[in-house]
Amino acid sequence: DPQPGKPAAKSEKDKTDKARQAVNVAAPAATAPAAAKAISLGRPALQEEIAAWNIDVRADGEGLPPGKGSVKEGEELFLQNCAQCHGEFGEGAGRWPVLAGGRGTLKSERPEKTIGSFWPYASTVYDYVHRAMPFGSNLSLTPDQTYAIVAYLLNLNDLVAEDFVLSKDNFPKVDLPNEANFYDDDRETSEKAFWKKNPCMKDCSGEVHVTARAQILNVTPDGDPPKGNLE
Amino acid sequence: DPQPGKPAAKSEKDKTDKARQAVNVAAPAATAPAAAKAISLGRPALQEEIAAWNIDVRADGEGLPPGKGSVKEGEELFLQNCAQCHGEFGEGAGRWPVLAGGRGTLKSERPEKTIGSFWPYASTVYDYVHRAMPFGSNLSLTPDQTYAIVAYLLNLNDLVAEDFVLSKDNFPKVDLPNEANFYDDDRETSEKAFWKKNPCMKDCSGEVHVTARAQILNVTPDGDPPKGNLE
Amino acid sequence: AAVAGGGAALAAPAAGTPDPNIVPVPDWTKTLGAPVNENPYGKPSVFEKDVVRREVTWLTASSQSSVSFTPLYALDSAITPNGLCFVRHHGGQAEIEPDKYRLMIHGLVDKPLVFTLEDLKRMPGRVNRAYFLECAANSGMEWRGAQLNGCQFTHGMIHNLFYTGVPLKTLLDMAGVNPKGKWVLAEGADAAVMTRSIPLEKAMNDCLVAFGMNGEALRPEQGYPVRLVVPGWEGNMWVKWLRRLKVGDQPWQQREETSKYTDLLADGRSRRFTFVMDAKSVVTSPSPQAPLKHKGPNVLSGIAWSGRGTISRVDVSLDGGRNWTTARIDGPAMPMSMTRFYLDFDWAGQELMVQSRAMDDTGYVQPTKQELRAIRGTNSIYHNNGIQTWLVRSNGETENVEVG
Amino acid sequence: AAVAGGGAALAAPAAGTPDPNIVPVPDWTKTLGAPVNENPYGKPSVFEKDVVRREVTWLTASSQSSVSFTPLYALDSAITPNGLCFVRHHGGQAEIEPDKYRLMIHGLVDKPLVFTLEDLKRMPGRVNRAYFLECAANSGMEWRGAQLNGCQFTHGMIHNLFYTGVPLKTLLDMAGVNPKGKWVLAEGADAAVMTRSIPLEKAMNDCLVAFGMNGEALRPEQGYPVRLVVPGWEGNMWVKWLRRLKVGDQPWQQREETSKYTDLLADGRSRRFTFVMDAKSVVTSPSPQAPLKHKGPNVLSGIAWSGRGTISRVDVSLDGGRNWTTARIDGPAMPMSMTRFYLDFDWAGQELMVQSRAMDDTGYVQPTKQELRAIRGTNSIYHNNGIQTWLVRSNGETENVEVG
Ligand code: HEC
Ligand code: HEC
Ligand SMILES: [Ca+2]
Ligand SMILES: [Ca+2]
Ligand SMILES: [Ca+2]
Ligand SMILES: [Ca+2]
Ligand SMILES: [Ca+2]
Ligand SMILES: [Ca+2]
Ligand SMILES: [Co+2]
Ligand SMILES: [Co+2]
Repeated sequence: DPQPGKPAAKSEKDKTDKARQAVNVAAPAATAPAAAKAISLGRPALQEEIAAWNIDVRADGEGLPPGKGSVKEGEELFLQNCAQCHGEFGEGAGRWPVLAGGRGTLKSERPEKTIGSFWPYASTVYDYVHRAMPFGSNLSLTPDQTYAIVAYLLNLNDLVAEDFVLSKDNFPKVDLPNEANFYDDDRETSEKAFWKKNPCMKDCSGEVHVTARAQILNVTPDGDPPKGNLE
Repeated sequence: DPQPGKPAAKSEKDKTDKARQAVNVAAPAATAPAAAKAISLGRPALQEEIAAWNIDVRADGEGLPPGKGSVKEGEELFLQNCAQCHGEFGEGAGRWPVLAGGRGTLKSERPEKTIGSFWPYASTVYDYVHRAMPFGSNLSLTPDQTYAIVAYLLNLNDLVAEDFVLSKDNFPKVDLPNEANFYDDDRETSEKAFWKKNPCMKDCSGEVHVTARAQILNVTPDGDPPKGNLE
Repeated sequence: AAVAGGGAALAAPAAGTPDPNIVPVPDWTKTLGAPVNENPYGKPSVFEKDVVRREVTWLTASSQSSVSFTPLYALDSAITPNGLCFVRHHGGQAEIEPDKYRLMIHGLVDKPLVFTLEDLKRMPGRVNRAYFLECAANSGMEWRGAQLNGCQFTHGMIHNLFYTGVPLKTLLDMAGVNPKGKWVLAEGADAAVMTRSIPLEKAMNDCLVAFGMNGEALRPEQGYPVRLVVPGWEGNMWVKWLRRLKVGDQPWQQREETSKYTDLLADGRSRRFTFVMDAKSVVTSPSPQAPLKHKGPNVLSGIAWSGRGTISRVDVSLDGGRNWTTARIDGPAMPMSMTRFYLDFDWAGQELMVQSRAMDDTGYVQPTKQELRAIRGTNSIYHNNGIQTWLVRSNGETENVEVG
Repeated sequence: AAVAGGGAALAAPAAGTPDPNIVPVPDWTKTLGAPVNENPYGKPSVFEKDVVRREVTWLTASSQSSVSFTPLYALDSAITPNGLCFVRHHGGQAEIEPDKYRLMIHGLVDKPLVFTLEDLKRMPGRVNRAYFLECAANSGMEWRGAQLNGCQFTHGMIHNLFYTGVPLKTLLDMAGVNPKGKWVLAEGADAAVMTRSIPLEKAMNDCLVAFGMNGEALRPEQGYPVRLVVPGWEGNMWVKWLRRLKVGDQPWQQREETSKYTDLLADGRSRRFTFVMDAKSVVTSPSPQAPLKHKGPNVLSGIAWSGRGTISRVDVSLDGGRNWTTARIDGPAMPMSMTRFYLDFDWAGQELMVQSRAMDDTGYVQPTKQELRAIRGTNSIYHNNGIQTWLVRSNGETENVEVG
C-alpha cells in the first residue's frame, strides 16, 4: 500500500493515550528499513558539538545554564537592547510585540497576550530571548544577561519585586499566572458536532443576507505585482 | 475511476482496426460532459478565417492552391532564398539539412534521407516549404513560387526534367520513389518477443564486457552551467 | 468589471469581418522566436507577471518575520508550483551551503549522531509523498469578520508539493530512542532558531526529513537544504533548515507552542498542542482576484484538504449555504494532500453567494464560521477553517463577505 | 573523483576536535536572512545553479530548431519542476498574448468553431492529469553505440507534469465530427507551424487541450497559452501554441510524419505512425553526471515510464544484466506517467555495470539494445528504448558504456 498516512481504526488504547489525541494515527511507514540500526551513515556527535547547539530550556528548568541576573541589571540591558522595539516598559513600539501588561484582557474583544497575561511558563522567556532576541543579534546574550532580562520582564509584568535576582536555582519557583488555563487539544470531543453524518443539502436556512464585507475595511494590498525578480 | 488511460481488454474488433494498432486503448474520458453539444462557448468560424489558416496539403493533393511554377523559376528562387542553408544543389551547407541525393543509401551505415531518397510524398514538400521555409521567413512564398521551388527540388532529385512545370493539376501524378517502403506501425506483432512472461533474473548471461564507451568520443558538453537567467 | 453577455466570450465578428487575430496571420506564426536555451532555468510568461506571492506589509513590523502569500486565485491543479509556495520566516531566509549542512540527533537516544546532507541522500528508504502544508494562522485575519479581499490573503498560507526525503523514523531508529522518549524537539538553523515539540508517535509514523520538492532541491525559502515534513499538521511544525532533533520525555513549551500556536477561547482558556489541521476548503475562482467576466458557462474551481485523512466529498453552494451541490473531485485524492474540485455552472448574471464545504474520510464536515465562533469565540487566531463566502455581484465583481 | 572510504560521508572529527560547521554556531543561525518576499516568484538556491537545461550545440545548425535537455541526474520524484522541462523548438519560442490567442476547429465537422483562451477556461469538464512527454528521438544519438556521457543527454528529452485542461473530445463534440472523420490535424502557431496527424480515436479518448502545468500557466517554452496533450505518445505530437484542429478522413502526411518520425529499419523500409512510446527506464543516479562519491550505503534512483499503461515492475542489475533485483517503486504509479524507483545498495568500491529494466501492465519488458538492433538495425533514430548501461569505476567515476 503506497499511500501514506491512512488513518487506522481506533483502538481502546488509542483513545486513552493522551499524547495521541491530536495525532493523525497512521500505519507505520512501510518503507522504513527493517534493520535500520545497521545503516553505517552519520557519525557519533561529540559532547562539545551537542553543547554548542543544545540551547533549549524546558518548563521544568532542564537546560538552564548556571548563572543569575537581577531586575536592575535587566532593566539596563533591556533599555540598551530591547526597548527600541518593545518599548521601555515592554509596551511595544509601533507594531513590534508587546511584552508586559494585558492582565485580565483574555476574555475581552481585544486580548493583549503578554508574558504576564498569557504565557504559561517563565522558562519560555529565557529560552526564547536567548535563542531569538535581540532580533538581528540573536544568540548574543550571555546566561547572566539573559537571567537579568527575564527578571526585568517578570518585574515589568508585576510578577517579581524590583530587588529580585533570578538564577538557575530559584527559576523553578517562578510560576506564571495563566499556566492553569491551558489544556490539551480536545477538538475530537468538544467539536464532535463537526463530525456529521448527513449535512443538509436543500433549504438549509431561511433567507441569507450579507452581514460583513471586506471591501469596507479596504486593507487588502492592491493588485499590482510587487517589485521582483521577474522584471 | 479517476485514473486516466487505463488500458482496456482487447476485443476482436480492436485487433482488426488498423488505425488503432498503435493506439493505447483507454476507457473514454469519464469527465466529458454528457450533452456537450449544448455548451454555448466559442463561435462559428468564418470562411475567410478558415482560409487564412487552412494551409495544409495532403498526399492526394487536397489543399493545393491554384498555381504553377517551373524548374527554371524554382532554381532562381532557390538560389536566392534557400541555397545559403541547403546548398546550390540541395547538398546542405554546414549542418543545415540535405535535400537532394542519397538514393540507394537507406540500407547503408549512413543513410542520407532526402526528398528523393526517402520522402514518400511530394505533397509534403509543397506543404512544408510553404509552411516553414525559408527558415526565418516562413509563410512568405506565394503558391506560384512554392510550385516552382518544389519543381526545382524534384529536378535536383532527378525526378522531373529541366523543363518541367509543376501545377495543382499535374501534382497528383508526381510519385516519389520510396513511397512503397513505408508501412504502419507493426510493433505489436514484429516485436511480440518484447512481451515476456518471466524475464531472466539470475545468471542470465556469461561474462559481460564493455564493448563501447562514450568517453572516447568526447562529444558531451562540459558540466559548466550555460549562461542564463540565474546569474 | 464589464461582463460579456450571452455565452460567447468573443462575439462573432461583424458579418464578413474576420477576427484581426486570425486574419492576417499573427506575427508570432511568421517570425522565429527565442532559441531553446534562452533560459537554462525557465520562468513564467511575461503575460503572467502578476501571478506572484504577495506580502501584507501592515501585518508585521519586519519583512524578515512576515509572510508572503500563494496566489491561489491564479492556480489550478492540486500541485503548487515551486516558485509560488507561500513563505513564512521568523528571522529571514537562512542561506546554508549544502556541504556545511549538519543535522544532529541527541537527547534520550543510545547514540547521538551527526549527519551530513550526503548522508541523508544515501539513506535507505527514500520516498516521495504529496502533502499540503498549511500555516495554522491561515485565515486567521478573518476570525472577527471578512477582512481581506482575495483568497491569496484569506487562504494563501497553504501549498501542496511532492516531497523527496527519508522517513524521520529511519534516523531516530539509527540513534536508538530510549523507552522514556515521548517527544522530539525539532530545531532550525535560521536566526529564529525555530523550535517545535512533536510527539514521538507522530515522528515515528509519517514525518519525513525532506531535501526535495516537486522533483528538484528544496527552495531556499522552504528550508534548503533540509526541512521537516509533518503531514497534516500545522505548518509551523515543519521546521525549515532543520539542524537538530532532540528526544525528550515531555514537550519543551517553546515560544511557538505557548505564546503562539495556542488557541485562546472565549472563556479565556486556551487549547494547546492543536496540531492537526481540520478539513477545509475554499473556492479559488471565482474569488475577489478572479471575478466572473462572462455570463453563460463558467467553471468554479477550488481546493480542499484535511490533516485527518483524505477528502471524500466537497459540496458547493451558490446561495450562501441554503442549497448545496456536490462538486466533482479531480485527480487522485491523496491523504493529507490538497484536492482540486470543480463545479461547472451557467451564470445568468444574478448575484451569487459562493461557498464550499469539505468532508474527509473520518466523517468531519467543514463547519460554518458561526458554528466555529459558537465554540471558540473570535480570539483564537489559529485554525480558522470556517466556510468562506464570496459575494459575486451582477457585474461579476467578487467580494469577501460573511452571511447570516 | 575521490571516494570516501567506509560508511561515513564525514569521518568523525579527530578526537576532541569538533566539526567547524557545528562549533562555533554558523553565521546563518546568528544573522537575519533575506525577507519573505525577496523573490515574489521564487527560484532555486544559488548552490544549485548548475542544475539547468543544457543544449548540445553540435546537434543542430540553429538554436531555434534545437533541443535543451532536462538535468535528470539532479532530479528526484516523478514530477519534473517547471523550470527544468526539456525544450524542443522547430522555429523558436512563439510569444503569444493570451488575449489574442485563438483556437480553430474545422474540416469534417458540422460547425467550424473558434475559441478564445477564456472559452477554454470556461469549458465544462476541466481535468488535471499527470503524463510523461518523451520526444521520440530521446536516446536517438545512442543507436550506433554509447555516445553522450550523461543521462541529461542520453535520456533528458522527457518530463512529467500535471496538466490542467479540457478533454479534446469536448471541443470536437461541440463542433460535431462528421462520421467520415478519422484523423485530426493539430497545428501550432509558432514559426514552424508545427503539424501532426492524430487518429480520431486517440483524440476522442484521452487527449487534452491544456493551459496549465504543475498548477500554474503553461510555460512559454511549453506552448503558452495552450498545448495539446497526447498521453503516452511521442512528444512531437503534443503540439505547442495549438492554433488549429482539422478533422479529415486520412492522415495528412506532413513533414513530421514522413521525413521525420518514421523509423528506418535495416532492410531500408520504414515504419510510420509509430505513435506510442514503449516502456523504458534509466538510472539517474549513479550516472556520469552523478558519480558515486562514497563507499557503503548508496541509493540508486531511476525513472521508468510506458506509453502503453502503468509501470508494473522495474528490475535493476549491477553486473551488466547477468543478475537482476526488483527495485522499489515509489509513490503512486499512474498510467502513462513517469514512475520513480529506488534500489538501496552497499558499495564496496568494486566496478559496477548498472542497468534498469522496466515492465508495464501490458506485459511489455524493456529490451536490451542488442535485442532492439536485431530487429531494427541502427538507423531508426527514434524509439530507442534499449536498456542503458552505466559503468561505475572503482573511483566512483561513471561512464556511458555498452556491454556484451
Ligand atoms: C529590532 C527589533 C527587536 C529588538 C531589538 C528586540 N526584539 Fe524582541 N521581538 C521582535 C520581533 C519582530 C519579535 C517577533 C519575532 C517572530 O515571532 O517572528 C519579537 C519577539 C519577542 C518576544 C516574544 C513575544 C511574544 O509575544 O511571543 C520576546 C519575549 C522578546 N521579543 C523579547 C526581546 C528582548 C528581551 C529583547 C532584547 C534583548 C528584544 N526582544 C529585542 C523585535 C525585536
Ligand atoms: C536560414 C537557414 C535556412 C534557409 C534559408 C532555408 N532553410 Fe530549409 N531548413 C532549415 C532548417 C533549420 C530546417 C530544419 C527545420 C526543423 O526541422 O526544425 C530546414 C528544413 C527544410 C526542409 C525539410 C528537410 C527534411 O529533411 O525534412 C526542406 C524541404 C527545406 N528546408 C527547404 C527549404 C527551401 C525550399 C528553402 C527556401 C525557400 C529553405 N529551406 C530555406 C534551414 C533553412
Ligand atoms: Ca545576529
Ligand atoms: Ca512552574
Ligand atoms: Ca518571418
Ligand atoms: Ca501519388
Ligand atoms: Ca495575468
Ligand atoms: Ca550543484
Ligand atoms: Co494549532
Ligand atoms: Co514514432
